[in-house]
Amino acid sequence: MIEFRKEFFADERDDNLNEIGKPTRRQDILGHVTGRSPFFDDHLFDGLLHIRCVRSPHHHARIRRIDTAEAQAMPGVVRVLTGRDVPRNLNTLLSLLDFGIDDEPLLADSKVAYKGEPVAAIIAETEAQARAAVTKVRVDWEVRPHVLDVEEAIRPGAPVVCEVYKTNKFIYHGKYDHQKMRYGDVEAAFARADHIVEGRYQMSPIEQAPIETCGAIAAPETNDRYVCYTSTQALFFSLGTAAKVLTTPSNRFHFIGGTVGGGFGGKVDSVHEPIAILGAMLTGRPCKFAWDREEEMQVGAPRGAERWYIKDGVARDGRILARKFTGYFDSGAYTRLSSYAIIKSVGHLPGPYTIPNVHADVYCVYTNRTPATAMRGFGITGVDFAIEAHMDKVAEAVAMNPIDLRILNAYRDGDMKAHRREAKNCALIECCQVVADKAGIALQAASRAASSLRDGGGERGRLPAHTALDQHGVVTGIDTGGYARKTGAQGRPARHIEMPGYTMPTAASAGRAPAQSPARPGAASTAASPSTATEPPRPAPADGGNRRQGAMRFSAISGLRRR
Amino acid sequence: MAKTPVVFVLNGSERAAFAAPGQNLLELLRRGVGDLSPKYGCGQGTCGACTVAIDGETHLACLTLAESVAGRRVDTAAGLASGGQLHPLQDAFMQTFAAQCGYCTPGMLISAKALLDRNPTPTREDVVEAISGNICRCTGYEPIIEAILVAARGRERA
Amino acid sequence: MGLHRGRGFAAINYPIGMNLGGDPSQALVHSNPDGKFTVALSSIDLGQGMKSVTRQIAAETLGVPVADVYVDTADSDTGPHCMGSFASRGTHRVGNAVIQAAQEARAVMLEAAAEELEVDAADLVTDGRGNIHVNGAPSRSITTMAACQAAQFKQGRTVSGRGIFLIPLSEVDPETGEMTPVSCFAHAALLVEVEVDDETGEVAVRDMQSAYELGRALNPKLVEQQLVGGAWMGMSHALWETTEPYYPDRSHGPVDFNHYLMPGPGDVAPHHISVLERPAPDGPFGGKGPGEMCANPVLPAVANAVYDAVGVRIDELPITPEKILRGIRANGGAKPRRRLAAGAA
Amino acid sequence: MIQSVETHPTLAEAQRAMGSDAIFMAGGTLVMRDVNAGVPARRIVRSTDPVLAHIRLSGDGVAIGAGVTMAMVAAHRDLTFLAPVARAIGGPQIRNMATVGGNLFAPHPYGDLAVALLALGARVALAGQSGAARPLADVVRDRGRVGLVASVQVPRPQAPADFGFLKASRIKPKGVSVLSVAAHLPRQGGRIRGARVVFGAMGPTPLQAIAVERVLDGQNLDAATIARAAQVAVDGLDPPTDALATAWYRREVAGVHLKRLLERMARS
Repeated sequence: MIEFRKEFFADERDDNLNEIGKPTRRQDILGHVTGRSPFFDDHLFDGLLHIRCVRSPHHHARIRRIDTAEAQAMPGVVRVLTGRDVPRNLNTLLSLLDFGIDDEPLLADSKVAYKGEPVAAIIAETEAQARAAVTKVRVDWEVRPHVLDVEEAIRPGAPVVCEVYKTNKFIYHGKYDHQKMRYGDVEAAFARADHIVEGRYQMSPIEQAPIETCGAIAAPETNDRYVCYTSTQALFFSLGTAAKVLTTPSNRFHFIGGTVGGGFGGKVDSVHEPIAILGAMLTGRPCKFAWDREEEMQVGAPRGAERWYIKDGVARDGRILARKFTGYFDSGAYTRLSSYAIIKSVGHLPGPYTIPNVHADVYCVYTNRTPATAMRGFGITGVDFAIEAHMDKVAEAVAMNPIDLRILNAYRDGDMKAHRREAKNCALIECCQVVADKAGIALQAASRAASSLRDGGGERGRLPAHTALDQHGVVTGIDTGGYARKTGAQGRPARHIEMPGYTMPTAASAGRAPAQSPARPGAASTAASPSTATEPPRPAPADGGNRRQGAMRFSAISGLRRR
Repeated sequence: MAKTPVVFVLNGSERAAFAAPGQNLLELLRRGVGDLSPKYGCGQGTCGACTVAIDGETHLACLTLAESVAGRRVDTAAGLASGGQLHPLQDAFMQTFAAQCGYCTPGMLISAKALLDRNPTPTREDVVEAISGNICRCTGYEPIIEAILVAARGRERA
Repeated sequence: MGLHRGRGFAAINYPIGMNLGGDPSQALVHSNPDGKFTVALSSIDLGQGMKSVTRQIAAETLGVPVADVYVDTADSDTGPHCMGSFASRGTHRVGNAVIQAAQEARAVMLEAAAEELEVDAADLVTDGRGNIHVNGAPSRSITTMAACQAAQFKQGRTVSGRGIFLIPLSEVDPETGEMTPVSCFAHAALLVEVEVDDETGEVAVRDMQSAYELGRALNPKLVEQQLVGGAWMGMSHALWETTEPYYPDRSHGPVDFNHYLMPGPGDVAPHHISVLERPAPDGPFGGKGPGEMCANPVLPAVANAVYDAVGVRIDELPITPEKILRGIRANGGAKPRRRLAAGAA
Repeated sequence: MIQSVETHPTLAEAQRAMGSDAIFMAGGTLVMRDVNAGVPARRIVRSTDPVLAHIRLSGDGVAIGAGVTMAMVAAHRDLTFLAPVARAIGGPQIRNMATVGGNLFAPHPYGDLAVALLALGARVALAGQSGAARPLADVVRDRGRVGLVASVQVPRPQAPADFGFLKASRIKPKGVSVLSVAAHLPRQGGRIRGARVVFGAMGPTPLQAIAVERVLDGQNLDAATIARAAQVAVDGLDPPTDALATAWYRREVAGVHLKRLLERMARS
């Protein structure tokens, strides 16, 4: 049962449109109901080979030796891949954004840091033969101590999970072992609060569990290119990753996808394309590499667990004066996308509420479990669970109806948010009012009268007079790239990059010149339609750095087309 | 390894393919005869994406030995439409937006068809039971249940 | 001993698009000589309706019926770059790129029509049904087909366009966390009613009342698909699923859908949805993106509803029957709160 | 890895063909899953013996062929007392495939039909043995060495109300067992004579709740008796911890579910 409440914000909309707003039938629905929608595995190749991985039974172990001789001799086995076969066997996904240090092998060769980590890949005529050969690979393990709890992992003396980050914490901005938020002075506000409400919230990992498991099929294509049918959620991101790991110019890859059996965030990690293409390169035959359901559940990267501590200082009338967060993201054995998720979650704090004092330390922590990745609501779902459960406790502490408490503290147009940007286009109050009305819950008069368009700004729109800063968590001697690095290049207006065929220049390895000019706070960053003309971007310095060879950054080059 | 020829009727027409020992029906249908409508979701009999009908009864193709369908009738989603006309269930799924990614849809349609063939006027509870062997991760089931009820009502009038 | 009802509330907002921006998407639009358009993208449709929503956006911008437009995506040889389908960025980023490409193609089509009608292109409008006519003089018109044929075979004009939408990458202040996360936010409030069995700790979701603000609903049925499917995933996340039932211990991890618990078709509850539309200033026709945020409010609302029903506060997901039963035992029995009952002030 | 599939017209021949390198496949819902995942076995042995699919009245019970599926049990007019059990197993597709014989060997948490058959005192006729059928309890105990099952002989409850089955699961309408419990409580003059109560998913195999049976025997099925039975529900059981629930939780709720089953049987 759904209703569209057109009366809300009607003056901000011109509803007289031609095709927008219509319940037009999905373009892909006929394919879905006839079973003809072309998912990655719905392509037939003569002589298709099948790939299965040999996986670590240990949480943490050094690899002394991998003996593949017996497996090599098994019936139907065409080739056995190990780390040695991977041209560049070290990568981190966000290196394409120049963020983070390459920390994860495609096929582990020196050590394994989570149960299920792949150390070899069998390529055979049938999947059954590949599975049989996997059991014949002998690995000489040296089991190491492991750590699975985020707070234990960052205590001195804990086992080092990821060799790149010795303290089991990702390093932000080449300076801190966590991402900070400092806004106002929470300790001063706690001192004058009538109530202090504290809570600890814990998420466990969950699986994206798309009904179609992750996979790719790669095959040689004419003029020494490779076609790759893939279940990826990010075609060029996967293509760029494969180009880097296989040190191959990106235009020799022809990726085809676009029809995916559910992604939910679990199909960005680009593990399958490089292995499938490597198989096609080394055997000259089409190769399929896909997870079975058990692998999707226990080896496929889940939504990572998060642990949040929240402390609120609340006035007697329910106004929240201060909110302090400590967050631990369980990134698992490698970084993948978790470093980005933490910045996104910090930008989300303290939730859709105007709170004058906010303090946060959020850590990206490494533990000996399957590395985490994105999932629906990446970086936000976990902290929203914590915030809204906490708000319920605050409501009880001040004996207030939970919905009244939300409306009282809700952000309004013109308010200053903790990431120091003005709140615009708000609608939290109206949503609360509609639900209260439908559920028959009587609100206070002030709540019923409230609006996102009124009573915002003014005093609530100003930056805090004083913000308590600190150097807690400083780290030296490690540089994790220039992504979103503050360079102090103030003064240039925020603008769009307009020129068609724009190729994002590869960031120079030294000097960290930003690929983009940063948006100045408060500038009207975008007009109603995006077509404001701007001057072309500076040509990027040649990529002399050794960080990446052959990998493409964001360009499309035409080639042989195959449907 | 000695392969076994398997001759069976697929969506009304006789087909043949060679089955490797221990190969399941899902692989035979997809790689053997090229019917790509049943999908792999788990290979464990728990998701229903590979649901097909064998002699009119729903089965999980991934848990069915390929050789066991020799001489039997296998029906898949690819065979639902006939003479260019979509099956009422296919129409209903389209009208009620009962698919998002579409990966579970072929299996859902076969389970729904088996229900309507047996019980043309199902209650909501009958529909819920009929699709209880088919997992959908996108829709939250409500539109699928509604589509099957819409198709049942449609058949009543037709 | 018995069944206890409880209600829980949550309100959230959600950032639209990749945090900090820096996530460009491109679109190419071109027409065949008959004025039938193709939108070439690289964006992925994983069920959220990417192909369908960009098709409507292109048709609206071009001023032609949606039947005259098809989207072809995710072939790296023919589609321009796109960052990818995640972070609720599809509608917002790709939609804007499609608008820009379609505007350029429309401009060329109108120039071709103007030349045929011997009028100024600025005086021309489209009726959305395949005709171009002089504003205020519907009789002086030409079909989009004829305009495109003239462009192709007489005038030598290519009725096509390119578009890219990039919000420049925002920097992050290491000391204060100052940043520009995104340019617009969606909003939601949700109240869930649960029933808790105080002898077994089992929870059933009985009803959901929600209000979602998502900018303009570009296609109301695609929006409904996300909100219904998202609420189900939210229920599942709150009460059922985990890859590590005894986190941070890794034992007993499920390896199949019999042990990876998700609500079945018999667990779904009536969900009364209200959609509010406050257009995003920089969104395509004001559209934001409902894809991710729709599951988020359900998790805390369910936790708050369990507390309301039996007085057990569980701050660890999933909220299993065991955790509820241990809480009830520790409290010496169920202690309903009933703070959100209808009429409760 | 499977190298060959042998299909035998009779069960006896199939039994003779078995060996340490062979696995027997009936419905496939358990065995085919293992084959898909990769098994050391080299041979699949099958039988198309039509006798396996027979359901015949015999004496005070019913002889159910080992190849009879859950769907056939749920639909058969002489097996109405077992229909609720068969309908609680798997989804429709699984019920069209899973066999009675296979269910006797199902690992935790599967095997709910075996729980019911054990409560009903069923006996098992093995392939190639013309001698008397053996108690199901023996077959369940030493599953590895039993060989192929030909049929199961199930005594029919005298009155429908004498037999009850409950399955606690986390997903509706179809989910695997957190636990299941079957009770066969024949009544004479209101008093229970020969109670048999069996729990599923509360041990490595279906387990008889001897302590519960002793409390129930000779009593009326009244509130006091039911309460006493619930208190000893877990005596002698050994519930596992798995992804669905812990041993603690299964112990805590076993008595609750037993009480609810017995109350329902008392009412009907």
